[in-house]
Amino acid sequence: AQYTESSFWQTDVDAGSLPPIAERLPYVPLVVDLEAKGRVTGRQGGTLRTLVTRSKDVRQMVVYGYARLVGYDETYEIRPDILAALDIEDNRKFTLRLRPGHRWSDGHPFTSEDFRYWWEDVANNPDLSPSGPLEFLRVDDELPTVTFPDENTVIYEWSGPNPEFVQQLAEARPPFIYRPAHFLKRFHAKYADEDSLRAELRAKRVRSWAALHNKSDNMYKFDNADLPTLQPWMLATKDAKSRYLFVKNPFYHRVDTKGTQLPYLDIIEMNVVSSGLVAAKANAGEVDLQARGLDFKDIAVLKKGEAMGGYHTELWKNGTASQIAIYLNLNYNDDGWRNLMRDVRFRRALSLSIDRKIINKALYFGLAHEGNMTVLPQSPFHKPENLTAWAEFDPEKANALLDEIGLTERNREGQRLLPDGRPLWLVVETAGERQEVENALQIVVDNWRDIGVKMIMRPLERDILRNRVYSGQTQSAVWFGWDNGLPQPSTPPMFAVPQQQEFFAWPKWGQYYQTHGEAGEAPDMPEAIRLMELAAAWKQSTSEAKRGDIWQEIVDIHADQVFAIGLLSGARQPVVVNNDLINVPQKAIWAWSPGAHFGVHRPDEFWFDR
Amino acid sequence: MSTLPDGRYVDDRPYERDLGEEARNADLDVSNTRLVWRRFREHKLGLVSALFLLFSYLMLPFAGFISPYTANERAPDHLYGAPQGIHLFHEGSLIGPYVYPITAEVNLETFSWEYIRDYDNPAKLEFFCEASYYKLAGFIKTNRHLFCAPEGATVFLLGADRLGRDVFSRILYGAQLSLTVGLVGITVSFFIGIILGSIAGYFGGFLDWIINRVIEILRSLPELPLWLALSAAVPSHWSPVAVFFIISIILGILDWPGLARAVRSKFLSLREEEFVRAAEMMGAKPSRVIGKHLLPNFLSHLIASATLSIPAMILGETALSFLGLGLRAPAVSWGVMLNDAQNLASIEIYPWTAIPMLPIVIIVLAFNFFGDGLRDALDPNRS
Amino acid sequence: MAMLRFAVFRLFTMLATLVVVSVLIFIIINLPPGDYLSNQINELRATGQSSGVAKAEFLRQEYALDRPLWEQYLIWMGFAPGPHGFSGLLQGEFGWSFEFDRPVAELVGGALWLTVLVNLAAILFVYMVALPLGVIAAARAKTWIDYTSAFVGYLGLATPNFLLALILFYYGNRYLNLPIGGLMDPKFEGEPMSFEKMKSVLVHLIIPTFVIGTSGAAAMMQRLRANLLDELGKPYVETARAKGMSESRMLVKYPLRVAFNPFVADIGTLLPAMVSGSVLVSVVLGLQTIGPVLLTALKSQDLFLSAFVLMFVALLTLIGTLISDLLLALLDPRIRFGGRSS
Amino acid sequence: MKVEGLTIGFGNAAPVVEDVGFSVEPGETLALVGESGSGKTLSCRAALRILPEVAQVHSGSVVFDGSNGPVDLMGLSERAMCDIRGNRISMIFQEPMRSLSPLHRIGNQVIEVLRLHGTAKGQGAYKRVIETFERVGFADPERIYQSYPFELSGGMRQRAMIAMAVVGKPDLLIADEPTTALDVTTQAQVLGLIKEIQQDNGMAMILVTHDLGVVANLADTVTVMNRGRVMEAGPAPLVLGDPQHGYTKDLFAAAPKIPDSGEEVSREDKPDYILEMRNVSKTYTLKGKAAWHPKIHVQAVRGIEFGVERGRTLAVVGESGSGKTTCARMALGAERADPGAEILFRAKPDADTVNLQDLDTSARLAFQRQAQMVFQDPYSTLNPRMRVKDALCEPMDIHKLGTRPERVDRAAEMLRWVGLSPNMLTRYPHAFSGGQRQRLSIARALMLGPTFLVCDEPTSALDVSVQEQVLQLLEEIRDRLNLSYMFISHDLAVVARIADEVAVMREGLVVEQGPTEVLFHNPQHPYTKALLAAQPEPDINRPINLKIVAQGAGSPSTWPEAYRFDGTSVPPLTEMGLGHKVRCYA
Ligand SMILES: Nc1ncnc2c1ncn2[C@@H]1O[C@H](COP(=O)(O)OP(=O)(O)OP(=O)(O)O)[C@@H](O)[C@H]1O
Ligand SMILES: Nc1ncnc2c1ncn2[C@@H]1O[C@H](COP(=O)(O)OP(=O)(O)OP(=O)(O)O)[C@@H](O)[C@H]1O
Ligand SMILES: [Mg+2]
Ligand SMILES: [Mg+2]
Repeated sequence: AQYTESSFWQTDVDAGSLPPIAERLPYVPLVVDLEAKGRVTGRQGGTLRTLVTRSKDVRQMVVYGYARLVGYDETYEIRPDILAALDIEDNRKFTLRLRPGHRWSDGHPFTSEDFRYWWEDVANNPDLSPSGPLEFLRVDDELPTVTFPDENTVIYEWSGPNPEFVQQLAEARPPFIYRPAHFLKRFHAKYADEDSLRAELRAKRVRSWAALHNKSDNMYKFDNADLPTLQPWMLATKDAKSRYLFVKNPFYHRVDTKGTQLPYLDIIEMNVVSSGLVAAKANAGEVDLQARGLDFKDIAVLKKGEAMGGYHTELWKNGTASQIAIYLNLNYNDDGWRNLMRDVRFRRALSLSIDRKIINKALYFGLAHEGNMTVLPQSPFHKPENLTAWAEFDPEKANALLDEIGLTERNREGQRLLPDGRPLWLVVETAGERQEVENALQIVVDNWRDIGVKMIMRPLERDILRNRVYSGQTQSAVWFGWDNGLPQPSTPPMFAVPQQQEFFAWPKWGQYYQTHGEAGEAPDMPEAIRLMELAAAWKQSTSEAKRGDIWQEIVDIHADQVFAIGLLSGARQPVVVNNDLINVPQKAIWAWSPGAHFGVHRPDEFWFDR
Repeated sequence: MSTLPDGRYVDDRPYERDLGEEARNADLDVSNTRLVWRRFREHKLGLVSALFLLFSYLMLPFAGFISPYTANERAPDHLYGAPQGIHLFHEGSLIGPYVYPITAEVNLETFSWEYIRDYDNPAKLEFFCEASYYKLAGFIKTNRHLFCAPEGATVFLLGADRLGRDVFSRILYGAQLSLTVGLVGITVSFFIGIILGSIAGYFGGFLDWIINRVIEILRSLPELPLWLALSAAVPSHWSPVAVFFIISIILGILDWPGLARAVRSKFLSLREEEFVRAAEMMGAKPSRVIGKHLLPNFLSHLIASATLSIPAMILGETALSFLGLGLRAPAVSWGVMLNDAQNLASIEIYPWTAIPMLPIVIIVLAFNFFGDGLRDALDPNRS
Repeated sequence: MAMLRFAVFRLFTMLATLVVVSVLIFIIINLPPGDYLSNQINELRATGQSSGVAKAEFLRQEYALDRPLWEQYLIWMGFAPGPHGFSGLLQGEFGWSFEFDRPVAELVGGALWLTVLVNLAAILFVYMVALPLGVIAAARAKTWIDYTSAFVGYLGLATPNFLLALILFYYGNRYLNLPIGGLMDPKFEGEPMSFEKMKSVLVHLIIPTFVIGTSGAAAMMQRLRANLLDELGKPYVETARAKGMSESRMLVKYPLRVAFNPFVADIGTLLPAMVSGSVLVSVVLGLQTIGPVLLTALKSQDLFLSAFVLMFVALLTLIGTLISDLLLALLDPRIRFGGRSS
Repeated sequence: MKVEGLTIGFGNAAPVVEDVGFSVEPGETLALVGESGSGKTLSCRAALRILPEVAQVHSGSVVFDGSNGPVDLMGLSERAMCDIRGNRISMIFQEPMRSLSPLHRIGNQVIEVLRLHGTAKGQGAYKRVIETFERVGFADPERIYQSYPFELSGGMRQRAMIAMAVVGKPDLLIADEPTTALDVTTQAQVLGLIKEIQQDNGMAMILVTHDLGVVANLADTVTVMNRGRVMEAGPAPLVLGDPQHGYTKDLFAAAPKIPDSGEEVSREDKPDYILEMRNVSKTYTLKGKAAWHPKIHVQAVRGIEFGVERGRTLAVVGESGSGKTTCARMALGAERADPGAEILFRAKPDADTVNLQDLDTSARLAFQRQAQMVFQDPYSTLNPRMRVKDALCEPMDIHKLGTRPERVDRAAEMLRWVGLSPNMLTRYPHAFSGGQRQRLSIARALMLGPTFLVCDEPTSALDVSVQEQVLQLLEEIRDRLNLSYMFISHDLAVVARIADEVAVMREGLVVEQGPTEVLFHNPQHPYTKALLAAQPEPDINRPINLKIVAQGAGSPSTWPEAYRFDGTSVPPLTEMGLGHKVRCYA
């Protein structure tokens, strides 16, 4: 094939400090057929400006860059990306085939040695990983056998199936199971010579070689400009505080059909601003591509500034299963309350009495989908009836349900009383970061008052909220629904079953599973137990169809049991796009998992038509 | 008058030989308060401010009556409703106070609400009418309002907010909290600050040393993490007002060192004044010296400081809500309202949501001029 | 001599106080449940990013976060050996920021001068505006100038800082082409100081200075005015007039000095305010000062970072009070700090 | 300067100064005398346009004929006024303590006059200030230059004020009771200085004073005021020699004189002291120039030994700055004496003595009930924010005596006693004239009905007729209630009249002490002699004998051998006669 040299690197190539394009690409680069995707083949060049709100968000470039061993495509199928191929046998044996001639961004070859280094010298080094290799590599506490038959092949093998393995590799924040060995070895006690290591320690002001290694080795944090990378853009500024420049990786492995190496954009300029000012800056036309830090409520202002700012505002859909979900803590420390909250009729009644239509109108101009938490329509498991189950506004039915439970006593203010005589005051704790949650809860307060339930809203700091939930001190909490609203049959269902404390309805059950029974409580509700069984079955199963069935049942159980009272889903995420920026999809999903926000839409294919 | 031949001048009015009788008459029995009041009355701006404040406070129990809506009453069809003027004349004829009904529509081009006024159907306001229930003065449940929206229309004098709540009514309800609870903090802080500052300043020496260390430590203590810790510790079922109350007290408790240092340093210098010595030599106890001699000489500063803390206290919650500790719904205060307005859309598209700034400024100015009038009345040099 | 002795004595008490404060600070930042690393691990798990957990656990051991609190304190202060020997504040080791994954010293150092710059500008603004205005308001009490300055001052005071900033940014950008947020044009970051950079910094400082300054200015002005009005009636003012001093000169030399007493007492807060004064404002205005660093550190319980910044602020507070005490004695010769005589 | 038809009022009340006119020619001295509270100070201030804000000038003109021709000061711009004040016309204020800024060093405040008007700069200005300080009788001008007002004695402050006024060599000096706090020798020196300047520069002076002796010695013309009006005006010899107006006559008649001779009073063997001071010293540490400079110590009082007998009056006279006030304050426990001192107080003849140096709270309270003080500087001892009514009632309040109406009644009564109207109860202290404030101070001291009263120059600001009344009052209650006084004064005539025993102080030491008659008619010590000689008499034909004054008032090292102080070695107090002690080598 004939590759064209990028003008950006031309001078370096001419000067001889960089090999010409043909030598930089893998022997078999990943060729992207843009036209086939309905996109336009572009030209190289340009600087894209975007904003983040914290300086540690430079890591977004790993997310947006989305060069993974395997990754999702726009239909949310997993495809090899960095890997030339991935062979899977029974979900047990995974053969990773690298692209021959693939190089790190510093030009050093990317080979199985990099995988070996990570597995043997990082993951299994007690200094660097005190608790051993990552959880997802364990199947029933068994570690894989990892072999490196040749330069371009790596094999992970377990005796049982590990269905999570591939999914994890395609995550927004993937476990990087490879490291630039040539670069890191000089920080590793095993390889480096002691004197130079000591000198290095002093220079970097850290106390142990392990700390030094850890610091240098942040593939995800992306804050070390020296660390070679495989991402489309690499960090080019050192010691920056508020302005980070990323330049294109000259050894990136993707090219378009015309032989132009991706990414098209030469430079990404990322500025750190306070979160309150993102909208103002976007409005003033100071960004080329921006979604982070923009909220639905900013849309009016953004729209207003379009003409002057030279941008347009796309409205993507949010990929979480529910924009706002209320979790009643089934592990709440108070017996009386816990029993009540475990009564599905109570949860249904609360859900039924919420006027979602009004909330939708007030918050999202009626553009979101009203309904309980369930998977999004893009998922194969979506059923419209699951969305509306126990979600239509029906206070009478709700009242009837509550009466049926036996909460018939009321105090003078019309609030129902618990069997033990306490008034039904439901404290809902929130992370206090989102105004829309507060506004929505305002309406819920009124709705619930009509069925004799007094709701008290309590904003907390995010970490504090989490800690309170995990320890069972929180009665109920508001959070997003499942992060992943688009499960496929192969998506591990851990987040939907009582195996994770992060699902605020069952923190203790989750802990129990996560700590292997050391903390928390075993699930003791039939539905929860059923979910556990389903998860186990999913893990054992290898057939796509079987897994699909299992998933469907999980989704249905959730819809029926209302473990999380979802209010709305599919809310719009404003995306500000410069008018000259080509290939940014108009309709898309804004999701962290799966999708890595912009990542699955492949920003390396965006270009400026100027 | 006469000039003697030797160039002398001699007064020729009759001369009586009594000593020092003054011609001026003053009524002796007037109490100090009365005198201060008499002088205060002369400060017109101060007087007006005082009356305004008095009116504002007297109005608080009747906020529900004056406002056409209750604080959290939503008009779901009038989200971000624009302010409605009250008109008297329709097509040239007087038909009494009326409004034009408004319908709000979403404009999906601009993603904002648009208001269509129906100029053909003026809706007359109703007076002493029945609308939603509220508690007059906190305990009498009633549904009488001074005025309410006509059937089928709304009356948003200052517009409505994101959830369709009447800004005007909320300002009135918000005053109930903003004008009262915040002052508790000031009181606490002044109380502690003045007492400890006086003790340190007047006695000096060891007491001063101790109090100063306490001040230093308190001042060095970071407030931010304290708030963070506190927000986790407050029992969940407490009502927002109770939380706010506690917080303003804590704010007060943390706030006193500044004042205490000011009082202390001033007293360190004032206590060397001769009149203080004189009082001591008469046998005056420290409490008396402080209360009667030192404090009055520092009153101007105290009055100014108090006035200045008022906006800080009213707005303190807005800062705290960054930390998840602010006053929150369903409680209404001006700070809460402003907090809702802290975004670009409120400034650019729905500016009326930021209106609560005005009452704050007005109240604070009123306090300022009131304080100034008071200062003036107490100033001996102006008699 | 006595003054010198007093200063030395104060210095010693200051150090003792500092130790007490350090204990309290350590306790307070540990008050909220959890610690940085367990929160971090929770967060990673909650967002399905289990891959970062190993590193967090490594740090926990490295920085002795698995030990009891008092031990952590001693290690942090450098009173007791940590996993890698003595390395605490006393040894000049300021610790590690987990959140930013950098040594605290490095992190704070950079932000510090910007912080000082912003707050210095604000303080200068306050003094340059409030001092003359306060004096004028007192000298011309109850005139339009008095009322106007009070009104403007209170307007600034009564507007929440963030709202004010947003309004100023929005309209400033639209009509005056002022920049939104930040302390300099990003392209100058890391560049050596130059005229252009200076200009950029100055332009960026306008709105923050104004926002931070307004409330301070109003406070100073009104209090100064009140104090001055008190002093103006004193006979020594008349003496000065009788000397033929012009009103303004007289005001500045005599009553102002007396009226300044309460402000000198407050100098103690000036220094720490230079560092932490405008935390929330900086956060909302997106200034790269120490304020946002502190707030994130606190929110994420980034122990060493927040502890160090707080300790630093505490130290400045203590130095500030020390200076203010010394200045007080210089300002007013009658002041003795001793006990009451007789 | 010519003042005409000046009428000043406060608010709507009747004017306090009515149609006053006077004039003074260059090189001349106009003496303004009259009743305390008659508007002298106000008239002077009006001339400089520095009246209190509440005072209104209803009418009148002030024409000043300086070096630039006549100008009407009333119509002048504020700017131009600034040029005139301090430069052309300067003023010495009546109450020096309050009139000096408490926070600035004396030198700074004085040199400013020169700097402001560009009269002199830098070193030259400093020299001139130091020189002026020397001429107003400061022994150690450099120290004064560095001192703060509160570190100086009343007389020293007054001299500082004088220095401030004359250092600029103005065309007109308005001196409002410039020498009330000065002992007669210093007074003579200061008056001499003023005369000198007058001769050199042709300076005119308006001298407000109550001391007719001074008037006689200094004035060319005299204007007598009473109740806001001019009673009589004319050349000094005429007015003094042959007063026409009734008030003037009364006034001159009231002037006290040192009696020519007196009869010896027999003395009891063992004096019954109500207060006895033994070996009392007081050392002050001055705020030095800067923190690192060594501190200056001032021995204000050195080894005082005397007592006040019950029912009698001990007068303390002496040079300004000699430690009288310090002594008085220590006698009341307001100041701690240096260690080793004993200050013994015995409330009743048969009661135990208490040492004031170590009292507990209740004993102190009991003592304070018995002993009161009339302060030298009444203005600063009155809380500016307290009405007179409250200030007067305060002592009773503190000691919980009587009910509120009773207290007010007594306060009104007291005011009447000292010749003030009870109407004034509702006023604030600043709304009084200097003399009125002094009387307030006396009234306050009497409120409790004390048994021991320390009066620190209680009548210095009073015109002679009021002074007469007050002295009568003091004598009367002394005799009636067996009160004991410690009486500090510079006016020897007053002392001669009221005292039973006199102590003469110089440089912290008692130089001579004895019964009044003995001391006044048989003074031994050169300083005492100088004092007596320097006492001005209201008789134009008896000028002060400056030679004796100079000899006695000079530095102690110039005294005759027997009396000479030499550094720290000081002659002992030697008993010369019955109770008559003189500090000399026998
Ligand atoms: N601020 C004021 N308000 C009301 N009355 C005042 C005020 N100041 C002075 N007076 C009154 O004005 C009168 C004249 O006062 P002025 O000070 O001129 O007296 P004076 O002649 O100087 O007396 P003295 O010899 O006692 O100093 C007094 O009766 C005094 O009470
Ligand atoms: N607080 C003080 N600090 C330092 N020195 C002082 C202080 N008070 C008085 N002195 C000094 O003590 C000496 C005696 O002062 P004192 O006031 O007793 O004099 P006095 O005899 O009352 O003089 P006068 O007649 O002028 O009032 C003076 O030299 C004075 O400067
Ligand atoms: Mg006078
Ligand atoms: Mg004295």
